[in-house]
Amino acid sequence: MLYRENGQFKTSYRSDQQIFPIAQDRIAIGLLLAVAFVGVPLFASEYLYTSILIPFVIMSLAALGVNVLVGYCGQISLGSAAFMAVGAYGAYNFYARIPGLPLIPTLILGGLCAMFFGILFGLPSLRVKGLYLAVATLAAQFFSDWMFLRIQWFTNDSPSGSVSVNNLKVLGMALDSPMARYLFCLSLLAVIALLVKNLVRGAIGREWMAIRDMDVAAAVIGIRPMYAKLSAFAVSSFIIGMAGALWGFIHLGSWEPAAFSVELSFRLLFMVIIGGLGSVMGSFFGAAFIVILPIALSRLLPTLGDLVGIELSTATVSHVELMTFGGLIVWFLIVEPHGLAKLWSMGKQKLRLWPFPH
Amino acid sequence: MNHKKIGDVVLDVNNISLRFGGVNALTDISFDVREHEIRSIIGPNGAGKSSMLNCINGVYTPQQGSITFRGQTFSHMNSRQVAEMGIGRTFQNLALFKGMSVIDNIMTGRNLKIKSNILMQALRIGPAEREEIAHREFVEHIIDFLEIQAHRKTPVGQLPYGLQKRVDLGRALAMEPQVLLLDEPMAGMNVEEKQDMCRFVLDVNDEFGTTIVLIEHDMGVVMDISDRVVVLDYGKKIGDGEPEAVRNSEDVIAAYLGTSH
Amino acid sequence: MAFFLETLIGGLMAGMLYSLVALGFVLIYKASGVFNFAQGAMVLFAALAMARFAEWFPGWTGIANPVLANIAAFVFAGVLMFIVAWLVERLVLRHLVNQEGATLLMATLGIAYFLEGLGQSMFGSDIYPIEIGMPKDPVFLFDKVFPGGILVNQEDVIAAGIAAALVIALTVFFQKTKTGRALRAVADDHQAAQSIGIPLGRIWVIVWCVAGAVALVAGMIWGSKLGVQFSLTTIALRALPVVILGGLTSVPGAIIGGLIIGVGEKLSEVYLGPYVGGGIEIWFAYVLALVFLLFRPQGLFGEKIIDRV
Amino acid sequence: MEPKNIVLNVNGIEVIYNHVILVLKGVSLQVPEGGIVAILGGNGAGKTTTLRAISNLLEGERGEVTKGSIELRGERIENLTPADLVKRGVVQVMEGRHCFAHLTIEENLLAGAYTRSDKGEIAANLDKVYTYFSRLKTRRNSQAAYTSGGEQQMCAIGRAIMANPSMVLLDEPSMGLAPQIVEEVFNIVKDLNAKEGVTFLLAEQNTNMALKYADYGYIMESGRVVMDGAAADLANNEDVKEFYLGVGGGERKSFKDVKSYKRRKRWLA
Amino acid sequence: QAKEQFFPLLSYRTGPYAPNGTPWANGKQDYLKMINARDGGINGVKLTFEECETGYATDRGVECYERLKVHPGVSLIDPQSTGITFALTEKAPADKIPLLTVGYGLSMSADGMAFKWNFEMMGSYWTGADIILQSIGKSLGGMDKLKGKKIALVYHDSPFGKEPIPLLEERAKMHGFNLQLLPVTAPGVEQKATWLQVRQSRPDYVLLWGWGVMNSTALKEAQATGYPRDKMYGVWWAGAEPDVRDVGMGAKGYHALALNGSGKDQKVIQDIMKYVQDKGQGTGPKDEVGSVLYTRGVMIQMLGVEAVRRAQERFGKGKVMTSEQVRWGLENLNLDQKKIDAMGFGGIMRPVSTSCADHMGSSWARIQTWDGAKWNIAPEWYQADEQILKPMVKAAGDKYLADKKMQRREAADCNS
Ligand SMILES: Nc1ncnc2c1ncn2[C@@H]1O[C@H](COP(=O)(O)OP(=O)(O)OP(=O)(O)O)[C@@H](O)[C@H]1O
Ligand SMILES: Nc1ncnc2c1ncn2[C@@H]1O[C@H](COP(=O)(O)OP(=O)(O)OP(=O)(O)O)[C@@H](O)[C@H]1O
Ligand SMILES: [Mg+2]
Ligand SMILES: [Mg+2]
Repeated sequence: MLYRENGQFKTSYRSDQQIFPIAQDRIAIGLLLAVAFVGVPLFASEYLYTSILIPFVIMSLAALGVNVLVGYCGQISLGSAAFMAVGAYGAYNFYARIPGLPLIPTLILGGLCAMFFGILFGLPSLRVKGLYLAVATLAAQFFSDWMFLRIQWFTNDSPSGSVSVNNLKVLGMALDSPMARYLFCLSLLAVIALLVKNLVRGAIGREWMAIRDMDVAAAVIGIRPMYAKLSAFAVSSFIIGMAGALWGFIHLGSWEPAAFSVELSFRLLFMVIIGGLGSVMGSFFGAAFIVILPIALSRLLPTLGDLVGIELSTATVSHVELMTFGGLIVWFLIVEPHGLAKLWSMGKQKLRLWPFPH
Repeated sequence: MNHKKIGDVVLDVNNISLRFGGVNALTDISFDVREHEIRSIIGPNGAGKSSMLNCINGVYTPQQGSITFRGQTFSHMNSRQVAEMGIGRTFQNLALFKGMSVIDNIMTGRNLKIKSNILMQALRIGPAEREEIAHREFVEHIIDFLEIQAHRKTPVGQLPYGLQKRVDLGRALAMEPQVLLLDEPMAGMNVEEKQDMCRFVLDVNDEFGTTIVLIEHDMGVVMDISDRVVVLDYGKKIGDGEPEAVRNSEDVIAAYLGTSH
Repeated sequence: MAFFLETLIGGLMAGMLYSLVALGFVLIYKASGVFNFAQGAMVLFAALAMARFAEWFPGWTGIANPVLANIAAFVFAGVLMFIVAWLVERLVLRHLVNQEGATLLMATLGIAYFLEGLGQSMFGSDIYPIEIGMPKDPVFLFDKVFPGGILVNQEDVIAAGIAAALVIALTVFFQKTKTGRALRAVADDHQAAQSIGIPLGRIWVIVWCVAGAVALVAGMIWGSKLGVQFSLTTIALRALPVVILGGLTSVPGAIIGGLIIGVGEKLSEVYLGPYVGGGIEIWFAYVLALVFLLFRPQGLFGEKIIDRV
Repeated sequence: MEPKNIVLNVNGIEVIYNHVILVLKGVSLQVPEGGIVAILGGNGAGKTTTLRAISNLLEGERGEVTKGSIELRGERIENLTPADLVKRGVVQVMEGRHCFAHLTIEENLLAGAYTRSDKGEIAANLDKVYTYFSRLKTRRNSQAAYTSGGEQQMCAIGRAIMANPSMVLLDEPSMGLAPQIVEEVFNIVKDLNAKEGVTFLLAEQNTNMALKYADYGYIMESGRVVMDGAAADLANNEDVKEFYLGVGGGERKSFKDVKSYKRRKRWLA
Repeated sequence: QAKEQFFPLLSYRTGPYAPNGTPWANGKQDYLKMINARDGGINGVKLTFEECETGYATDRGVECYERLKVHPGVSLIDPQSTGITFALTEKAPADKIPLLTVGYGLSMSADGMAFKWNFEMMGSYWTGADIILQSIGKSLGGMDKLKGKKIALVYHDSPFGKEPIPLLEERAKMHGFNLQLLPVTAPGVEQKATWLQVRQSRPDYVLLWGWGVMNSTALKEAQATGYPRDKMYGVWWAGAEPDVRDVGMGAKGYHALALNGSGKDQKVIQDIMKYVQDKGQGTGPKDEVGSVLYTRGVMIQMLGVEAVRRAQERFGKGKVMTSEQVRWGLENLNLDQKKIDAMGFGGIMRPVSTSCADHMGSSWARIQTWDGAKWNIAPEWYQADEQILKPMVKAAGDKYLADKKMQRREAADCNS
């Protein structure tokens, strides 16, 4: 019975309201942060940084944003990539047009652009609900695709619509090594995750969830649907916008509107559903699943093929990859429809009872 | 038997009519509710009891009539205003927030009272944190009062029906309402549990002086605890008065109570 | 004027084809409450199966008659879609009874990925033609009235006819039969439907089969027009505004929605596009649908969204 | 128990939700042919779970029977689908109504007859339901979601009757019904039982009514059967009187007076 | 340690662009296999490769790049996508890996003084567009006849499709023709509105800047709206077998640029048949060998191999070259007609000779026409007009450098 809260009495509401009321959890999280900030840089290779860790960290951030809207407030959105795009192009415009603007304000300004865009496209949610809203949010997606391709001003008149940034500096330090970029993104993620956690366990978080679970009842106890929904759109698209700006600035360096296509919107939605709707932890799990699994599969499958003595062509590998990916999604949903985070907490619950089954 | 002080009229329902397509859910209903009293609404299924509460709450907009609350008259209420004025409510078909724990459900009842803004909440700096803890303390009192300490952190969806009804009540209480509208709070409970629920209702009424409007089908409960009873029958009011009087009214017996009572 | 009519007709015809895809969504949603994101993949899977079977048929049997090959391929593809439906029920839906919409939607996305991988590995990634003998060249009507006449594609007209027939048949099926009622019951509440003896498994196989058949027809028509390649799955995205505009639960809505969207997007692209640089039709379709939704949140013909306390 | 045929035999079942929450801890009960058996017990005792286990509706709740067996007329039924059970005549009325929201009342009722094919019989049965619940007839064309709580409850019961069952599992049939209708419902139960030999297993909170109409009763508490016996015996048992009938010590206590009266809290166990 | 020169192969064999991406990728692989089988590599250095599927998606492409660039003996990267090229243009200089983008990528990167690591050889979208206009002008009997004509550009709505626009606008100003821009949303399976607009404005010529399924769809829609196919000119990415095969006679008369020749009678193709395909080691099916895109793959890979060979000439024969040394090789290629004939590329291409300032090396192309069953290349070669291109390239490069706050290369840098 390693994992037990017995004997850990809470003597004040403050201590009961901590993010991790159980000591073992606190230790685990501390360790995790230590590994992420200190351990990883000790051994990670450039490939690990640029292809796995940085995308994972940025996508976690985006998934966190999506989770606020979809998981906590219950407004399914298929336009998340559009918010990322607005964040990225918004930040780009500030960066390119205001010489010497530091990176962090740039990212925040990008986030704010996305926030306004999000609120604008969140307005229909006051009337339109559920899947209707989900499909309607695609309007944001296709509009942004078009806007950044067609309106040259947004791309600083680059003839192809592709833009790029370089020589990024943060607080005077150049972000030229993958490790620096990783640590920068990770710090942002840690800070924002903490803020989001505070929000969702506070009053506004409860308003969002109330709207999600039963909007009529929520209205009766005095929650304004408009405020709750639009604030969720605002917070969510701000975070997604920041993530978009990071994706463009830090991960891609140079991007075109297609980098934020509808495909990405879908992937973001998968992340939160697979990870667990309404769970901060779930956003990380989901991002890990969606970012890492395809890469892992594309690297593993040929090796597996070799083991059983068949040489798989790249085409076959990518087909098998698609099939495995689809199959795994279904399999995880069957095992636990509420996502990996739920699986995790059930695991913890079992651990709590261990060695007894119930 | 009536030793508590019943005050003036706080809630006055005037000539309310509500139609849904061809269904006349309410026809020209008027009644009043006095401060501190327990006012019951009874009537057969589909009589329009829940619809009446929905009109008071601003969930439905009646085609005719008005509602006066503490001197202010409305013909169309907005849910938020109603809540701000201090009218709380429980629901017939459990309208709890399924994905949230018991504590969070009850905490949402406090949301009207939260002062800190979204940024302060995100940072959880001093005042926001203190506020949160103060509300939490209040909610713990309600939890104690309703005796659901053991289920604090359970997601409400997993609770048995009877306990969910208690949480529903808790959420309404958290609003510190002046008037509490209860829609069949005791349905699906056995006698023992009904007794508990009655105790809660009476305590609330007594200790906080909360005015209560109660819909209930258990005549034992209604007759025992209410001060006055309104009887609806298919949208029309067919009786209004003290429990004794209502119990003996011919109309009411025919339409609702049947002979066995 | 003549050109306006041409655009209108072009829009109507395109809309009819969107309707066919939209119909697949509506069917499955209406009958099981699942928003089936795999519909696009099903259309392609069916169409590819048909294209490739027709191509392989002479090799397998030695019969070189193209009509026979097409018929055989159609049947083969139909059987394949039946197998898909059966497997989907067996392996996926059966285990997700009574789950929330988001979970089911996600599961269909998983299915879509799977089909996309499977389809390409079985049938290849090239562009394959479907030759069912539809006329490709345009005809010009009313050339007495308008100079140059009005251009109409015979192919489109035939396709629209097929789509209309399919829709009428399905409307009748849903409104008038016992199975239709059972399907709607399942959509409302899986558990309650089970409790009164509606066999969910069988119902789902039926619905997915019907949706598969619709997908096959849609895929065949699109394929005959444009050839089949897996990227045609993106037409599913074109059909989504149609679905919500017409109403997720309405079969006739899929048709009306399709026509409105088809006409709306072609007119907007042709008449508005040039002023803003073009390429607006896809978002215009969504915005159009959104505008309608603001007035009727359940779509033009959808069932009212119920929220009651 | 009388030497009647046992239709349903539940033998020491254990039910776990979500792989971790153990709810039923070895429940056994028997239902004789043509009997009316009541399961009583407080909130959360596991009544609903027991009924779900029998009708195989646990899957959708992510619950499973991990121990014990359930036999219907000697046949093991744990692995049948709910639809198979309906074919064998076992229908459940679910707690909390579960009407098909978008279907009209009449369509709801007709959907209940899904397993039957004789149009004439179905029509006759529909008439029967309408005579039982006249309120439903007036509301027949409105969508179920827009009817009142009680009307929905009637609809759910009527829908089950439409399947022409030989055994009905009723979960809290009286909930939310006006007193007259409650009586009506129990009369219908009695009626069907007497005239058509339908067997009933009902979970009820309205102990008074349940014991009046049932032949036999089981009392459950936190996942176990704690007491069983003929209905009349139970009704006279002192504990039952006190906790379930509210007439402990002979007199019925007024609800007004419960205030000062604190009882043992067992349900918190 | 065996001596191995490594070629990362970014490719896409799934998705909307697979029909075109596949033969291209096959040609590249087969050429490497052939060199190993026939010559035992380059002066004894064996050629190795690994494919990585990008699906034509930028982020997947970047991942592939990161994965493969650390491989020992890495030489150069051909991203096979304009979008991925844009992203890698930022990364490659830091990693010191040259990008070989034959006939695609950033048109302005022909300027080697601005883009040290990009090698857009043999043609850019600007040269392509220029050549199409020249050929149209010629068929009309002179460029001045273009005056008052209406030319529509139907293009893939992406950086790839937008690249030719600046040149076309420049030429439109010069010759006084009307340019109509008609974007097609990627991947381009829905073009009804586009072709309705074509029907409305009835342009004299339609230029098709498509890729993947967009091309065949465009031809089918042109047929359905009755637009004459022989007034349509495609870029070289819209002029291969997969683009027209399933349209068949419907595409008869359609012209496209030919960046390279095709067919089975070239010696290099026969060598591939002999050393690779006939031994059962071919990457794709036999009948695809010698098709347009396959041959292009072969040609591109040959340029890569020759760059390594050239580098070896300077840095040591029989050694494994670093990617920096390969870059020098790319910058100092000199494949004259004799060498080309010797390698068996005689009917496929013209001589290429690169320099520090000119990374393109050749800006010639021909026009081919589909006769319903096969492509027929017209004999005359066109060269893009230097007078127009040079200033455009220079201006664009300057703007790029200014935006990036970077400097042009010094002349001295050319010797490194
Ligand atoms: N889906 C579920 N997941 C987890 N726990 C559940 C679930 N459903 C019920 N439970 C738990 O099982 C226990 C028994 O519940 P059940 O609904 O069977 O009680 P009941 O006797 O029917 O109560 P009531 O009279 O209130 O309806 C309860 O403690 C409840 O919390
Ligand atoms: N939103 C609505 N749309 C249509 N009809 C409605 C709506 N709400 C209520 N009704 C109808 O109005 C009538 C009154 O319903 P209400 O829910 O108020 O009854 P009730 O008195 O609460 O009954 P019960 O005791 O069964 O809960 C019913 O016939 C119901 O069908
Ligand atoms: Mg009611
Ligand atoms: Mg129960």
